[in-house]
Amino acid sequence: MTSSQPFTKILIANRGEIAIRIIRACRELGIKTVAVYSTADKDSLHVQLADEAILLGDAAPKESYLNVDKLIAAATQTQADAIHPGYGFLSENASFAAAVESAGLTFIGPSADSIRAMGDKAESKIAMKKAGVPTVPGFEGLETEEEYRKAAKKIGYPVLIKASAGGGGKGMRVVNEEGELAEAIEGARREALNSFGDERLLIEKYLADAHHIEFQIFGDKHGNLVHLFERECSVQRRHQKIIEETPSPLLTPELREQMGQAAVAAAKAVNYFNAGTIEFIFDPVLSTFYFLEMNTRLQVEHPITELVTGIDLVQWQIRIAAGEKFPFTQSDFHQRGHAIECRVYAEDPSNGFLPSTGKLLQFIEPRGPGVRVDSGFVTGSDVTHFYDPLLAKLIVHAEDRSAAIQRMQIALKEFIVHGVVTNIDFMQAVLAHADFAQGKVSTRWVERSMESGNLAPVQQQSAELQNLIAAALADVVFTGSKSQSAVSNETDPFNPWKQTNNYRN
Amino acid sequence: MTSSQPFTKILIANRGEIAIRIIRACRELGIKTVAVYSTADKDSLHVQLADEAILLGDAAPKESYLNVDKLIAAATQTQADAIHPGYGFLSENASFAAAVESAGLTFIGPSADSIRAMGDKAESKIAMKKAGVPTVPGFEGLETEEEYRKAAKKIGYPVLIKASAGGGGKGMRVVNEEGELAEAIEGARREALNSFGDERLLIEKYLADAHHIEFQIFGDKHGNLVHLFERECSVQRRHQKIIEETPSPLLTPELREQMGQAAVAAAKAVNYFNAGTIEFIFDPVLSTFYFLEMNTRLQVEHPITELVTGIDLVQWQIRIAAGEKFPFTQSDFHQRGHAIECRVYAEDPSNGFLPSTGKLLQFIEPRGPGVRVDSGFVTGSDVTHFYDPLLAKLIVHAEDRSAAIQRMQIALKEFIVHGVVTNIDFMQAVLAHADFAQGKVSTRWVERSMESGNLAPVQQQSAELQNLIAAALADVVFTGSKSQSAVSNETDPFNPWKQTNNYRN
Amino acid sequence: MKITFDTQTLEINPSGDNYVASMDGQTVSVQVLRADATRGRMDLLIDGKKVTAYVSSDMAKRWVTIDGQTMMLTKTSGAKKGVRHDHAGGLIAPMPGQVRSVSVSAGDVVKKGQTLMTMEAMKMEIRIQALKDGKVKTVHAAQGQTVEREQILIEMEE
Amino acid sequence: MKITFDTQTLEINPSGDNYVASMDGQTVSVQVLRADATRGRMDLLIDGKKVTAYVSSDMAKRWVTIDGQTMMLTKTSGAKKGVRHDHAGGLIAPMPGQVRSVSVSAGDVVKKGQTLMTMEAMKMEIRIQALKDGKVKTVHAAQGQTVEREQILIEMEE
Repeated sequence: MTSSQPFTKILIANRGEIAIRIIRACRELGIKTVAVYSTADKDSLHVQLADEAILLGDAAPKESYLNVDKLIAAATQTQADAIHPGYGFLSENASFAAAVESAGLTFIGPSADSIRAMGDKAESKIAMKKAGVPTVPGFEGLETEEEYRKAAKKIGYPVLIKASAGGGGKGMRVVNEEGELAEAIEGARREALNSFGDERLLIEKYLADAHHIEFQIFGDKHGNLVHLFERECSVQRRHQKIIEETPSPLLTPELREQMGQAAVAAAKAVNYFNAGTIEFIFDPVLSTFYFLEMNTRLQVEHPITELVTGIDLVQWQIRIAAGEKFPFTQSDFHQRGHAIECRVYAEDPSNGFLPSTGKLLQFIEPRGPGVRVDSGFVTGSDVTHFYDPLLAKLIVHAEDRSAAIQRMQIALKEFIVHGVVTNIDFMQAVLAHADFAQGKVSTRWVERSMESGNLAPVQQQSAELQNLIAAALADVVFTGSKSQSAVSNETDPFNPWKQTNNYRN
Repeated sequence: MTSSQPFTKILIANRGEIAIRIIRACRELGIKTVAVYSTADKDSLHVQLADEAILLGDAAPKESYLNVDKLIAAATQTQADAIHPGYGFLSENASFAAAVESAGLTFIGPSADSIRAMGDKAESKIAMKKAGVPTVPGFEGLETEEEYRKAAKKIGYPVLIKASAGGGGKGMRVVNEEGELAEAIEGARREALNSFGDERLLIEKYLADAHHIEFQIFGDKHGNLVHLFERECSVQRRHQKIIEETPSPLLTPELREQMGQAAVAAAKAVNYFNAGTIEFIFDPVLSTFYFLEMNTRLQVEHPITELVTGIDLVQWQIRIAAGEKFPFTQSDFHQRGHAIECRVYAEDPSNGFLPSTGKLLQFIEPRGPGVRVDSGFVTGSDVTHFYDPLLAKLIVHAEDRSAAIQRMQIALKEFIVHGVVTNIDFMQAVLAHADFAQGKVSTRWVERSMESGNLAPVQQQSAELQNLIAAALADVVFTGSKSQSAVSNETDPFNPWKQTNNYRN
Repeated sequence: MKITFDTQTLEINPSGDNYVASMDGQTVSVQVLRADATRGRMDLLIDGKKVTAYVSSDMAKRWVTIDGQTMMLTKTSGAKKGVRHDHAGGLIAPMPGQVRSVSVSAGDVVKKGQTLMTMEAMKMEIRIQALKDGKVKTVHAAQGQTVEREQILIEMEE
Repeated sequence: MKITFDTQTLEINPSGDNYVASMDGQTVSVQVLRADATRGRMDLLIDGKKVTAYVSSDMAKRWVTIDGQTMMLTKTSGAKKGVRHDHAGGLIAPMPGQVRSVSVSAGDVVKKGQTLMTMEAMKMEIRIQALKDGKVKTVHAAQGQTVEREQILIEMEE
């Protein structure tokens, strides 16, 4: 590693754990950091850890983290020479990338052109077909209902109608038979127009029991581009990932090689540089895979790739953005061991995974060999409703898959979060499930398991009495202590209590 | 990895960070743990984390952690089926290993015979010569002064006289010329007799500017034995390691191969199984290496080997002890990246590295990708004078040596220890030194650098005023808060203060 | 001391240095091995078995974690009077968040399934829909307002 | 307020919401950005530059860490009167620990370099040796006794 300093100062246009992750990378590279924040985040951890911090505005994202003008003004004012967008917010916004470069700053990510090329589902699919990357059988650019009807027949039901400009499940309809087609097209068009101002749709084969397998790719500005293997991201709820792992238990070395080559071809087709991810739909029955979309940014789940490949993706993002050459070739990379990430969300599995907010009364992160926690919170932090519910990413690395699962189960047990409801118990249930052990979890598994009651709680019979004893004794034992001071203000601390429904119960 | 459970319950005959490290390994293997403790340790972390805890006796080690009978009684009483000795205490005591096995329990370590064979410096050296392992030129079993004189001449001055039964620098003398020889033999004999009840000595070439490079070896009870590469442990004070790293910046692939083979031969010569370490003296000028001794136990610095090889040594120790076959061969292992360990000691570099004790007012461990902390303390813990001064092992893993050094420097900055004086500042000075960057640190480097004033403090000019402002404002800002409550009891909090000498100043 | 818990009652009494706890005729001995208020952590010996509990509390809730399982106890007497935790008379917020839009006013006649209000929290949008045909009695939350979980948003006429 | 520090004096005065600090004619503005008492952590803006400080204290000492550098301030008025922090009149403990053996009694005549006492701490043994020829006046520590750093162990006659 050269010790020359790629930049003097970087502004981080993000918040929470990813802002902190980037600050750490900068610090190790000897680069100063500028945090930005909204009024809701004025004492949050990323503000504390950065060398400087600039208030952008009100809590609403469009007043702060989504405000291009304010971000660029903050960078100019602090004399930053580059902006790292993190993930989410403006990270996949081609206009932002262009505006950053126009302001004479470096955007730490791909070119605006690459972002744009991959931003449209229909156009990127056409580009991928041209590059020889397998795509889900289907058609783009259709207009009349008759055209759709013919296309669907050719593809075979069920089919999926989705918005060309779409994302996040909006403007998407599954059609099981011809009778549903007309209404689905109508509904998807309306939603697409409302959400994206663009009513174009595409139609493709619907794969019900598919897995989500993505490939990390990484390239420099000199034409070097490699893949860094796969991540299996099939444990999802509401199209949001919960648990990711690598290697995927489904891939053979041959498939991995094929998919890796397809990922590299996909990225090269749009002249990609910096970190990116090619998402594939994988059909475990036929062992076929199709390009789904490309995320033109760092991914939430990048740490599992870092652990099995041994490279620091965020540091390399920064160095590549500064024009450095990526010194590795494909054959330098090997997967070692097995890594899993669990996303600890402030959400209530027993309440439809809806958000939970509040002050963190306790936030004790697990530790130990092979355990990494990327988080943006400490005891006393407020979890507000303004931003996403991710409290922490709990990541483990171990010799093999079963050792990694065991390590994760212990680490989840040691993760203490009081003050908001989390999905920790829920993830324990997933990890303990036979389907997970066998690598059989497809993207709709959580939904179906919740419906069928197939997800058994991981609970001890004696837990209830023990919990009550502990709650009661805490009042006695901790009385007068600071962290429990609220208790002593109560005239009637013991009577009566009700166990609030939780996932377990 | 098989998921069969090697043991049901393990007693850990140790304390501090290593007891906790072993508890974590057991937990992941589904094994219950029994902690043992002395009265001084009744609320320490290893007692809190184990499933059961047995009080052994008073703080003095011979009443507690060194008491074989009490340990075996505790194991029997709790129905443990194995004992892990950790390092230090009874870990290299052949009689203890034998007593454990006699009690029908499994000793998690090598056989008593292997421990015994490697316990005597003269005898093990003879065994090594026989096995074709290079040893420092010298002689064993001499008696008369005349014999020593002839031997010294043959070897060439300076020579080293050391106790055959020795360890820890006791009964050891460097002899620079023939005139000093007689007195050195006399003194070494007396010290050896006093310390070990055994006056036998050996004489060998003294290597002044040598490096300490050791090889991790690991074997099962079925004759499989591999090495897991080297650790460079030359940063020492008073023959105690401070900073270790792997790979060694000095070794070429050829030398690594030769030394690894010698390490395997050395271990095989005593029918070794479980984890062990072959220590070599390495002469960087001639690129020659000599067997120094074998540590027949887990080493303090084992984590750096875990990080570069990707295997969990403690879990394998347990599985091997239960009779499992080690499934890997030499060609399965590769070094990936670079790992460094810094030992955070409660000792004062400005006071001759003498111990410092007290209550930990703050103990904030650093975090982040690639940072691992193995520690046995939390804020509020007492650091007593009874046991060794190791507070924590700070371990980093990064892509290459310079990235690892940078990561360690940042992590040391983030390690906050208040209440006892530590060597953190001192280690910063070592890491920042050009000699360390160039891999030129030999075992006598610290001593010589301290004498010559060559170790420059890593300090900012403005630090003094900033420190004073912070100290003063803390009294105002934190007044009335729990953690600073002592302050408010003082009638005269500000006047006058004296900066206590520290390493920096 | 006694704790009423849903329909059960837990009784804990000192016994020497230790405690005796009983519920549903089951009696166990409890010893506090150590307690660390800063971390809200207690090591207990319950019926001879070591149990580590983390306990936190604010005014109305206790959070207890034992062996990785977290239980939340809500103080029923601490809840506001008159706020019913069901959908009987009106529509409540299913999550904490912010009211994004309000489509109805008092007196409006609405149809089952009609969207009356939208809420947003943590990048998620939720529609508050009429449970049955009826007439809006009162709208309790305005656009931009922050609401708590289970807060009443809209009351319907009976 | 004023803090006397060795020979220098630091003066800190409120100035609006902020503070002004001066020492040796150097004056800087200080703003407290945030303070977390639990972690003993403060973010300060000193002369426009952000400085993070960790501060802890017991009765007699302040520990301050800024940018990885830890400084310990000892309250001189808090130190016991009569305990001189040097070797002038006697022999002091170079480290905290336990007295392992005592080889002399009051009145014994000793030679320079003679071992008078051995101490042990953290597996380390230290010999307390006579600094010059002389006569033992008082022995202040007995075998097995725990001593603090800089505690007087043996006084010699002048």
